[in-house]
Amino acid sequence: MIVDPIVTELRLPTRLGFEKVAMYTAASVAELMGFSPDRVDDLKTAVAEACINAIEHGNKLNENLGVVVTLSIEDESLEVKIRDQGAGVHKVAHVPDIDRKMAGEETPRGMGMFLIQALVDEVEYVSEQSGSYARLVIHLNAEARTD
Amino acid sequence: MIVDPIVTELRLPTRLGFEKVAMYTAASVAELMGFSPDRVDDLKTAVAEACINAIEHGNKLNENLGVVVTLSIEDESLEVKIRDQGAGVHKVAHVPDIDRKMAGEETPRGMGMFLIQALVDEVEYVSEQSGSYARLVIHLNAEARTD
Amino acid sequence: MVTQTKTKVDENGDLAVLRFEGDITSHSEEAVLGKYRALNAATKKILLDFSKVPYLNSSGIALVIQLLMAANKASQKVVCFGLSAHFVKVFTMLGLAKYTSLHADETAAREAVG
Amino acid sequence: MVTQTKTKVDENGDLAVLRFEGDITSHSEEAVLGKYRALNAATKKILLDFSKVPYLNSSGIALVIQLLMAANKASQKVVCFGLSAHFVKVFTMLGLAKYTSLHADETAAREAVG
Ligand SMILES: Nc1ncnc2c1ncn2[C@@H]1O[C@H](COP(=O)(O)OP(=O)(O)O)[C@@H](O)[C@H]1O
Ligand SMILES: Nc1ncnc2c1ncn2[C@@H]1O[C@H](COP(=O)(O)OP(=O)(O)O)[C@@H](O)[C@H]1O
Repeated sequence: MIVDPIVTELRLPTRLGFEKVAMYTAASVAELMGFSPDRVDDLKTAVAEACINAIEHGNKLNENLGVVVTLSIEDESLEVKIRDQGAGVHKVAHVPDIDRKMAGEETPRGMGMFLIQALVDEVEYVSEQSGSYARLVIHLNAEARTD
Repeated sequence: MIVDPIVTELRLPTRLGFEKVAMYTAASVAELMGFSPDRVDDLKTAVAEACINAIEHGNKLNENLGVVVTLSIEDESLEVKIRDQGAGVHKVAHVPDIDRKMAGEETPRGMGMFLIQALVDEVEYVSEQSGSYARLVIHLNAEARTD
Repeated sequence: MVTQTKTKVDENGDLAVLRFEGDITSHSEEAVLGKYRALNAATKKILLDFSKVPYLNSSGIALVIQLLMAANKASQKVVCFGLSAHFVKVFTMLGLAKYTSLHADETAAREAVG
Repeated sequence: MVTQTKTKVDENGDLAVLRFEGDITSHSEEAVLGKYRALNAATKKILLDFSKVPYLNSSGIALVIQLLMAANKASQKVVCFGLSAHFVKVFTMLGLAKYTSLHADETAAREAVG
């Protein structure tokens, strides 16, 4: 049994493209834990989307700010916090409506938060004085999400 | 032209196995920079060996200590510092002698520092009060090392 | 610091194949929509080849949706192939399978487009 | 937190093939030396299959050197195959090519061992 979680921390510059670094770092921690390739793919997309949001919306592309990704290995799950220096998320994930998108009634974008929620087991958005974070949890023994 | 280097930082637990996380993090930064697959492989092995040494020899497997990997993107090169909380390296890399190894006159181990030096363009070992680091530099436009 | 997506275009009568190479992200507008807009006017059937795309993010998928919107208006049929199992799942979750079909390989895609 | 290396052993007369699967590191002693020591006494030729080994570190290579030492003493011939170009370079840098030969695939390795 692991008493203290084993923590890996990654500090990224606020630059689009670096979400891939977070993606591969998270994937390699998940692989060490024995996650299946399917679940590693789910995690990669979720972490990348959360980092893109931290870079674009949280830090508003301000290169003086940073993004911090904290990966905590627990007994049966991996927790990933993606922290930016912005005001945080104060809405629930919008469920994209492909018919409305195709009709031009809804922006073709706006799918990141929905994907994160669909691909991992738990999501939470927290705002603090010093910044905000998305907290993602993925369980080791859960099936790959197919819904 | 990049004035300030773009910095990515990774904090790892002192546990064997986590050198693979550093390996993939470094590889993904090098890929963003446009390094060739050959050179990315060289970097992966060098970073992994330096992290194993930081975990085993620097931090002596003490899980209360950490390893910090700093990746700084410069115009034409990537600098990687692998920092531990030990006393540092005070010798030059031993060149392994396969004949002596096969004859049992030299330990079969002792190849990590040699590999690091052979695979990247610059290596330096620095000791400070707070700890020590290996500093590796790999050039974007150098050929893959074949020597 | 962002690798450019390349697109090779094969045109043959009313059929066009867009072969993407590299990640599809917000930086891929020219590679996706630019190449689509440059297709010849006779194009009725479009194959999107994702077999050399290791990673798509939601902004990249938004470009694919914009392509599907334009093709829908122009009464062109679009089918996709070469997505990994993960991205087949993601496209399906997002509802894209309603406006395009997802095939394992080019042979299956060509059959589907008729 | 460290994945175990697996080794499948194929024995046929005086020829044995050790097929490694997974990373070869300081944790692979049983998978490399343990499996070598358990080979039947008639073994004269040994093929090491690295085609399913994504990563070897210097401690893992030290185990391969120990295997070569033991085989050398027992007058057994060892040949390797399936290493990536990167690890062919690393093995060569470290001088292992003096005590074993490195081949692209099993067919070439079997020919080399005679
Ligand atoms: N880290 C964040 N900080 C602040 N706002 C955010 C963050 N992440 C998401 N948001 C808000 O939620 C909205 C929806 O995000 P998302 O579903 O990922 O789609 P998109 O990024 O394409 O707009 C964003 O437009 C933004 O307003
Ligand atoms: N980060 C480090 N801190 C302290 N000592 C080190 C460090 N890295 C290497 N060394 C010393 O250098 C020696 C040679 O290291 P190396 O060539 O990697 O081989 P090995 O790790 O197999 O002994 C080690 O045994 C150790 O004494």
